[in-house]
Amino acid sequence: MESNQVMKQIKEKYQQVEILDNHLLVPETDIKAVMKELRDAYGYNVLSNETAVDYQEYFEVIYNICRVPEGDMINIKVKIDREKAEIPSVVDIWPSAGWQEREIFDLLGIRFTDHPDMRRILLEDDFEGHPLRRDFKWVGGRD
Amino acid sequence: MENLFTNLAGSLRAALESTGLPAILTDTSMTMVKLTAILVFILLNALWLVYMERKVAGYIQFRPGPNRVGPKGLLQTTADIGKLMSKEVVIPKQADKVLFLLAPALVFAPPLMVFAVVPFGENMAAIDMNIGLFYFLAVASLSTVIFWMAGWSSNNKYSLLGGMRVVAQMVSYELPLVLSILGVVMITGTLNISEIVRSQQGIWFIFAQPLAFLIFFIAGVAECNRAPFDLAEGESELVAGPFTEYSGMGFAMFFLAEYASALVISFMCAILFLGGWLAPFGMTFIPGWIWMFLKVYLVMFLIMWIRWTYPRIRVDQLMGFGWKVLVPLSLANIFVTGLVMKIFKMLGW
Amino acid sequence: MLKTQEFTLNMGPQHPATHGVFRLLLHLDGETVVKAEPIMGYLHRGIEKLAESRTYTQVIPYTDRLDYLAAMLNNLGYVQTVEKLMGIEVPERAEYVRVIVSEMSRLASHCLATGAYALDLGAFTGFMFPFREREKLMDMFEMICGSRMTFNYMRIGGVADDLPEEFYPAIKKFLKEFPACVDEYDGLITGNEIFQARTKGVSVLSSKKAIQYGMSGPVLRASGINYDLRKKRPYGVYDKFDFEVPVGENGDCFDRYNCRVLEMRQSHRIIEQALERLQELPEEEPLNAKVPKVIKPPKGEVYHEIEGAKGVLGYNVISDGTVNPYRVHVRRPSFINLSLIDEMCRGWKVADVVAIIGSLDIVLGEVDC
Amino acid sequence: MEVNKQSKEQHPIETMTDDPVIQEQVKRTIALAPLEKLLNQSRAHSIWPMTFGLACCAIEMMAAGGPRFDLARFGYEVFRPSPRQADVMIVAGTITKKMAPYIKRIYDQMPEPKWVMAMGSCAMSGGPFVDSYSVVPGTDKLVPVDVYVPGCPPRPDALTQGLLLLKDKIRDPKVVENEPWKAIK
Repeated sequence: MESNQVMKQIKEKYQQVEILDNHLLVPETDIKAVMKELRDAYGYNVLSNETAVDYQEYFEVIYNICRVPEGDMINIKVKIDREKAEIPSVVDIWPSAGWQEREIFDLLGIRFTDHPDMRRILLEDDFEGHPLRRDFKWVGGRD
Repeated sequence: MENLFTNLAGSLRAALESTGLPAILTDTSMTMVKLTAILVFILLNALWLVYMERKVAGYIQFRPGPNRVGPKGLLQTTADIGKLMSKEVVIPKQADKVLFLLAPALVFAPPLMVFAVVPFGENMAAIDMNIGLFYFLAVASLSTVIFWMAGWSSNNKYSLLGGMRVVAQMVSYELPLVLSILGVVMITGTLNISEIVRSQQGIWFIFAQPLAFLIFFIAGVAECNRAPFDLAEGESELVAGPFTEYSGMGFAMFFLAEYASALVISFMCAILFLGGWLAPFGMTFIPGWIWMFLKVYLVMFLIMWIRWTYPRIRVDQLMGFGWKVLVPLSLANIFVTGLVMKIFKMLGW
Repeated sequence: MLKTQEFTLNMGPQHPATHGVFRLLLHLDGETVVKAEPIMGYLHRGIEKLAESRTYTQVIPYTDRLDYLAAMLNNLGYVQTVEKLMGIEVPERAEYVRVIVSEMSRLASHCLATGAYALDLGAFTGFMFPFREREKLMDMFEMICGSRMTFNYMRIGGVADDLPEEFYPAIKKFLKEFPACVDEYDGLITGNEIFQARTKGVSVLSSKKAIQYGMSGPVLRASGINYDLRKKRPYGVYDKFDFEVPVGENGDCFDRYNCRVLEMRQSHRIIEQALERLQELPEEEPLNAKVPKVIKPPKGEVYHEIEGAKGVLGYNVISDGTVNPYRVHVRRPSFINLSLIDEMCRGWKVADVVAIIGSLDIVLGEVDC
Repeated sequence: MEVNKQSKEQHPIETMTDDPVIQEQVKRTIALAPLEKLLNQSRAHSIWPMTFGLACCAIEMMAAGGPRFDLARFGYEVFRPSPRQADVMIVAGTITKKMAPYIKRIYDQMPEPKWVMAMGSCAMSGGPFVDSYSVVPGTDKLVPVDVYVPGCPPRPDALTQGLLLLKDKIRDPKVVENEPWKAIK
């Protein structure tokens, strides 16, 4: 099934989902249900990429999931509140999210609830701040 | 030429006796001279072998190897040893200091002791012992303890793992080593090393006992911790095994001892299976001790060749190979040897 | 009473076999691994943050330094993403040049992976043989762009420069010699009894697990899944080439290694074909699309994946309409392939840990970003 | 208590430091000066680097040991994985803040005499990552550096050149004053 049709079907089932030009915008509350649906009913079996962006007013978590070995891909986005940066983890659906969510937490400070091991992954444990946030201030090494 | 060294020793003894020293003193000083000669011989050989190894490795890998220090890079290892001698000796705070320092001091002892009974040519053994072979086996296995001392006293986990591997490996490979020699001993009926060489006049034992040679060679390579059995040092997994914490001269001793023990194994291979100083094809115009060296270096080259070709075996595979393949094979070899000997006797050959 | 005690062994960050500054905290029972705790980030250089303050073209050199073993592929992934964002058509000639250099990069990366794997298992000579061929590749890269490893050759809309005259005889000579060299690796490394004993059946990764954990590249294909983006979602001109995707059967260390060796032969085929087509094209054809001097992609966002040397390499570029990218995220295959390391190591010996890390072929520049 | 220590026979080192260990070491070094010359010759010809790669430059370091550039010619191919047996630490790659303490520690673990080489622009000054929040801009912020090899990454020949410069430096510390790099064209 083409990814466009999948997006339409998901839209029919979950009213709050919006279809933007090439991705689905899913509300935070529905994300796990949509993900499960995509995996179990449509065979999207790999979470290829997960990342997040800081849009200053809000965060956006991006999921790129695809079907292996067919290879078609669907992009999903979730907007979350910047003050209360929390979103349910999808580790139980796609184990590959484990490290990627840790990385997002490390660099952007988005906390994934129900993640089994929510620690920093790249930076030291005592690093202050989250560097990929737009308001992160640091001193470079230029003399 | 053939008796160059024996003549030298003879004239030295004559000179000593002419000074009117008591016989006991003459004997003692002669033994001392011989042992010193052996020590110098081993050290020079170890130095040369390190250089040779690097050259051999180089040519196997399309590169020239050391060629800048001295003519053709011959002084490379000398420079290395000079540097290592002057390097700071670090003793880790948590180490067992006595054992830590004792291990590198002792590591040269077993190969040195073995060489006391090794004949370098006809009548060229420092001590021609009746039970020379037995002595070799007894002394050679001592090095296990020294490696374990080094591994344990460093108080480093890599060293400990390396030390444990050494013990397991050496103890398991001791057995096939001994059993493979038994075939030779059965044929010759002696434990005297020189006698064993002499009894190879008719046929070298590599042809009479090919399986025993193979087992002896493999177990020997494993005994001196050379690749593919260099698990103890295992650079890519255990950093440097028991030597991880050793710096300077301590490390140099282990470094050279590896070659000394490889030399021991090559000598034993040449003596037990390749006819020692006996000349092949009746080419007796070349002195026996040169033949001996040629054979030893042939085996040495073989060991190096293997090292630079094979990957490292895993510890459980190593043990399995030792106990499940080599030991039964060497037992079978003894059985077959005995059977054939019996048949030959019955046929009256 | 006798009892055993677990102890921890710290492997890395300075360890000869962790391929860089990766650290593995091993919990051992004797020599058997009970648990392996990966700790990384020792090479975290903040490339994603730096990209935010660079222009689109300035980001290209940073991508070189992600997976520095196959830098051309990283270039390719990034420029294609930006091209997608801006809707640029790349001239055909440039596409073929891109294919040639990126497959060469794949060869260089696999050569190193093969050699380093042999070194991990203790075969020093096995390390030297592929390095010899890698040097020839490096020479050709030097002809093309003046650098041996960090190329910065691709540009948004094409490539920096034409292939030089002396490149053609060099690559032809290389292509002629290379199959024999791979045969040599097969003889020295692949066919070696001890090598096979060390790798066959070690740390089997089932296809189900591999998919669950999002593995890609040779690691996934070794588990028996035919997933190569060059075939499944062709980008550039990859749909015009005739090549096969080597697939493993057992998903053990040997298959992961062997997939790379087989892939080298396929890359060789692709280069041959691309070179042929490139020489058929008229020389006057441009190497760059018409791209404005100041690159300002329209507001928007693109996620694009290519088949890198280590696996699926994805770039997520978000533009806010200015000269600097708003956000660049890289989906690094090594990072995701590594995430199963704990489970893969459990129950194996210390020596196998080295073999397992080597078979995953990680590059720390990419893992830590 | 011992006021007399400030006497005429005071060794210059005693004005610099009160540490008896350092004082003794320096005095011993001076007593060994003639031998030291000979030893320096051997040190200069047997610089064993440590297997310690940080990033891209490490690959060029491997290539330098490879068949084409072959550091073995000079006897420098013995890459020791354990810092205890190494003479020179080639810092090959970007130093991050997370890695910095380990570099310091590994340097401390090496036995004297030891040298440090900063390979590549990252190790020299932070290179292209100088602006980053997690990068230490230069090895000299952590440990003293003897030779800098520029490049990103430096070619293996450049690394060889760096090691040869280090050789000259070991043989004759004065060589630094003569600025040999100016002679290299």
